[in-house]
Formats: sequence, structure tokens, C-alpha cells
Amino acid sequence: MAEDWDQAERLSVADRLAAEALIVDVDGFEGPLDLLLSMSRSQKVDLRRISVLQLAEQYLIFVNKAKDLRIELAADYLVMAAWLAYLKSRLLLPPDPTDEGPSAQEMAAHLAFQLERLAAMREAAARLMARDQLGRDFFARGLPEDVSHLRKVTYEGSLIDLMRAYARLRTRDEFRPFVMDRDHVFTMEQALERLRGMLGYVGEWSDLQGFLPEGWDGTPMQRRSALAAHFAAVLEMTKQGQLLLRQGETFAPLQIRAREGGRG
Amino acid sequence: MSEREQSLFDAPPMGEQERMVEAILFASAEPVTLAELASRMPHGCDAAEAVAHVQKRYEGRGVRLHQVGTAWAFRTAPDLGYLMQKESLEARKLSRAAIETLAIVAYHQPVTRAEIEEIRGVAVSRGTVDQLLELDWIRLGRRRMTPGRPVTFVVTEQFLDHFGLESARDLPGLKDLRAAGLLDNRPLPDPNAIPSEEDEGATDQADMFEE
Amino acid sequence: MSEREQSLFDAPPMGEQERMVEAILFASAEPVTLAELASRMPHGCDAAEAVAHVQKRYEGRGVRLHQVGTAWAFRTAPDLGYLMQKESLEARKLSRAAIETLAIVAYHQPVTRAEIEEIRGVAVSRGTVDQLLELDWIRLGRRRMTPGRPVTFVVTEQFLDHFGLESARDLPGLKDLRAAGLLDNRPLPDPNAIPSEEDEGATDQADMFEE
Repeated sequence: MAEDWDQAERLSVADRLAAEALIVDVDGFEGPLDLLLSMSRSQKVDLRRISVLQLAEQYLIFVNKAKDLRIELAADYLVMAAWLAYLKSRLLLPPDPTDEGPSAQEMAAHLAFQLERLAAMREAAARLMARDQLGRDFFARGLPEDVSHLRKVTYEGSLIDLMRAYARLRTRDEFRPFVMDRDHVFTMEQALERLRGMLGYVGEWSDLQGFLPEGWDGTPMQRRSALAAHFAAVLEMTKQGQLLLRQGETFAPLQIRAREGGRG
Repeated sequence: MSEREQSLFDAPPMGEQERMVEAILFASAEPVTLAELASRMPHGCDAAEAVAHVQKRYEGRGVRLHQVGTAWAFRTAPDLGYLMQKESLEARKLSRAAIETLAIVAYHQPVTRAEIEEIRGVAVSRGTVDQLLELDWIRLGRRRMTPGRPVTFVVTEQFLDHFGLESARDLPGLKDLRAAGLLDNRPLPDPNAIPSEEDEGATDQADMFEE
Repeated sequence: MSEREQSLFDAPPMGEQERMVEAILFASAEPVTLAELASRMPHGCDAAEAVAHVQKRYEGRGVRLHQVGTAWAFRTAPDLGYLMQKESLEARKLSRAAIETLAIVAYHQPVTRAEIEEIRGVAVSRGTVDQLLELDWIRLGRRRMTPGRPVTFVVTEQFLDHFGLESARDLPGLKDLRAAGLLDNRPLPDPNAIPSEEDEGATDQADMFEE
């Protein structure tokens, strides 16, 4: 892993030592493809015309030798060995017409392509690293001048803003400090208070409608608000055990009655 | 002449020496002395002469060769310094507290802080006054000859300028405001009009106010 | 012509624009994009044209204008590198795995981890990828729209800057490699024929990496 680039270059020079090199250290190779590539180099032919059969042979011999030497082989080396043994047998036997998969020749061609591609990428990597590099061969500005970021905030105000502000101040007395206009809102608190006061008069079942406050039927909004507030209040009082509440059927009038002994 | 030198000292031609000076000075993190230049250039080079050439070459350019003591460095031409700043302009509306305070100063000047507070109905934060002072829209006027001799505020020329007024007397009067519909009857109830919020909420208010 | 331009667009003369480009690019150690140049130059300037002029002016000088993607930077001439030992950074020694991985990303980008492993015939360790990411030489690209949506890697502007490349298209030998079909993503003839171990490993790692 830690092997550096130059060493890979030296490998091809050390072809005559290849046999030893192969046996000595599996970890010296970055995987079975790497090993195959260095083996194929010793065939000294165009990678596209490489004899995959020979290559498979070499590889299997290597794996066997390694076993004899009790070198632990990584799983992917063994998988590759198995695959190459399979490929080798396929290459040696006449093609089986019933076989649907790729032909042995196709598989061999693909392996050759993989080897060629790996070799090409190695070469490309070498050429890339041989380029002039920043900080080694050419240099950036050593004394950069910082760009200062100026954030300029301008405040705007127009005469009309000013006049509006003043007008607002001068007419403030006429302002009502309300967040929300509540003229038409009857609150649940109000309703609760009202109903509690009337509780003593609700001995019989009576329609809730009858308990709505006077003067709250002017607009639909008033009516809705008063009804909703009283309904909520009634629910609350029922929960507290002060009232009984019933409804004959859906949309029928709600009726209430004070609960005996539950007055509070 | 450079040929003569080259034959005598085996030094690179002067044009080449210029390139070296350019490269060394460009890449160096600090100004480089002539002595150091000479020590880094090949034997026989005349660093001083090369520097002189380079200096001449960059005359009037966007960067210049600048002498710092006995050392040299490239520097941006002074007239282009403004390019070294990235400006971002941000226009903001004044906070409601600020615009109200400003309006009161404009309509009532000279006015004391206590008077401003009385009119606005809330305390005036120091930040608001400082902001208006910083904007050069208000300034301190004479002290009021009353107990405590409080300072007063008046609006400035810049204020008049900004708001397109010739003098503070040109400010529209209440009548004009009414005529312009700004004072008419009861303004719509509107949450922005709540006077209860203090200056602390100035930012929030400003946001609300910008609506 | 610059006068005509000035009257038409209210832009400074081209000579002046060149000076601005010089100043801005000299001041920055990092490449500056044309867009940024334009934003910092006065309205109406033609940054691209000014850059072209400046580039020409510095041809053969000790510093040169380099294009890096859409950005530009002054860099010392590579032939003068020997003068710069002082500025030389102790380059981090890259492992063979890192160098090969980098090359594969550069030539095959966007490329997935599984594809890198396919090409190298060995698992790519996380450290290798991390190192390249840390150097800012590669970055994550888009996810591949294939099952598992694996992430892809591409090279960065810093990579281009470091190796003095205008764009990834200028990689040495790229055309020949492409012509030879060596950059094709040629799948194995039959998935069943792949040594299964490798395949599974690749998927796991891709997943691991996405964490």
C-alpha cells in the first residue's frame, strides 16, 4: 500500500527478478489485477494481444507457490485464481453450444481490456504527476493583498416617512390601543360568568338558545360569537359537574339543566 | 551589454534576469532584499540592474515595484486601491423609533430629550439618538436655560439635504398633513400603531413599519 | 477605440481596464473568476477582453496569467521553479493508490467508487479518498442515477490550478485514451462471471462512504 510510484516503475525494470518478486510479497501488489498486469508485462507484448491463457497459467503457478511458502493469500487473489482456472478450462475446451453466457474469448478479451486500461491509467497518473505543479514548479502570489469587505449601510427615510411619523404622534390620542377589534366578540369567560349567575334558574331542561344574551343577535358575527362562547362555557360547566347537557339528535337544539346537588 | 556580461560572467541575459526578479518577487511572502535576490539568482547576475529594469517595466501598470527599505516587493498601484475593496451597499429603513424621534426634532427643534419622550410617550433609547447623530441628521443645539440645563437637539444641513428641504420651516405643517390625508380623522386600527412598544423592539418595529 | 467605448458605455479605456485586471489578479493568491473581476471593476468594463490583453502582455515573462476553469490567476513561469526553493512547499507524499485514484477520477469523471475499484482491481480505502478530498483535489459530484444512486467523484478547480490545467479537457493524453476506448465504461461481458467477492466489496464500500 505504502509503496510509492517510483517503485512501480522499477518493477518493470526488474523483470528478471519477477519470479522472486511475485512470491515474496503479495502485499506488494495492489490486488490481483495489479499482479496480473505486472505478469503480463513480462510477456513483453502488446496488452491487447496478451495470451490470457499463459497469464492464467502464470497466475495459478504463483498462487500455488505462494501456498507452498505458506504466504497468506487475500481472498480476492484466490477468487481471481478460481476465476482464471475456470477461464483457462473454458479456453482449452471446445465451446459448448448450449452455453448462454459470454464466450471464453470474450471473457479473455475483457480481462485484456482491464489490464490495458489499468496500465493506461498508471501511465496517465505518471504523466499527471510529471506536470509542473503549483507550489513546486510554479508559484502563486506570495504576498496576497486582502480584499477588504466594506459593508456600507445607508439609512433611508423620505419626507413622507417623516411626516407620517409626526402625524402618527400628533394623532395618537385618537388611536385605540387594540390589537384586535373585539366589538363583536363574546368571550367564553364572559359566557361562563353569565351562565353561573343564571344556574339557579335552570331546573328544567331548557334550550341553550334561550340563554343567549340580549343585544347579541344583531349581526351574524355577534350571534355566532355569543353562541360559540356559551356553548364552550356550557361544555366547561358540564365537565365541572355543574350542568347536564343533551341533544336529541344531530342539529337538534342543545338543552341544559342544572345538576342536582352539583351546584357550585 | 548583456552579451558582454554573459561572456564575462556567464550570467543569463538581462531579459532573463528580469524574469527571475519578477518571479521571485511575485512569489515571495515578504519584500526581498537585493542581497537575497542576488543570492538566489544564478552566479553573475546583477540583481540591482535587473530590479531597475523591472521597476521601469511596471511603471504605470496596475502593480508596481515598491522599495521597502533595502527590499523590494510588488504592490498594487495606489490609485487602484479601491479595487481591493468589495463594497456591498445595504439600504435600511430607519426604525420607527428613529423616524419618530427625528420628526419630533425636526418639528420642535430645539428640543430636549425629555420633551421628545413626552411627545412620544415612551423613553428614547440612547441607540436611537446615537444613530441619528451618526447619520448627521441631528446635532446638539444649545443647552436649555432651565434647571439641569438639558441639551437640546436640532436637525442638520445634511438632514435638510437628505429630505430635500431648504429649511426646517419648510416642513409641512399640521394643516398640510391633514390636507394630505395624513392626519385625517381616525386612522385604521392597525397593529403598527400600538404605542406601548418600547425602543428595545425597534428592529421588530422597523420590520413591521416597513410594510 | 477605447475612447469610443468610453463615450458609449462610460467605461474606462482598455489600458486602464488592463491595469485593474493586473491589480486585482496580482493581489489574489487564488484564481479570480471573470464574474468576480467584472463585479469589482467599474461599470461597463469588459473583464474578458482586458484579461486577454493582460495575458498577452505577460507572455514569456517571469509571471504568467493562467486560466483555471472560468477563473484566472498569475503564476510564476514553471521554468523558473528552481529559483523558488524557498517558497517550495513540502509536498505531501501521495501513496500510489492515491495517485492512481486521482488519475482515474480526473480521466473518468464523474466516476463512482465502484468504478474506480473496477479499474484498479482492488478496493479503494477510505483513507485514500479522504486524502484527496482533503487536498481539495476531488469533490463529490452528482449521484449516479443507477440503482443505489452511488455518489460520483469529480476533480476540482484546485486540482486544475495545482497541475496548471485550464480544464479537465486539457489532461495529458486524454484524446488518445478516449480514442483507444480506454475511458469507456465497458462492463464485464457477463455479470455472473465477475469474481463475486470484488463486486460485493464494492457495494459495501460505496455504502460505507455515503455515511
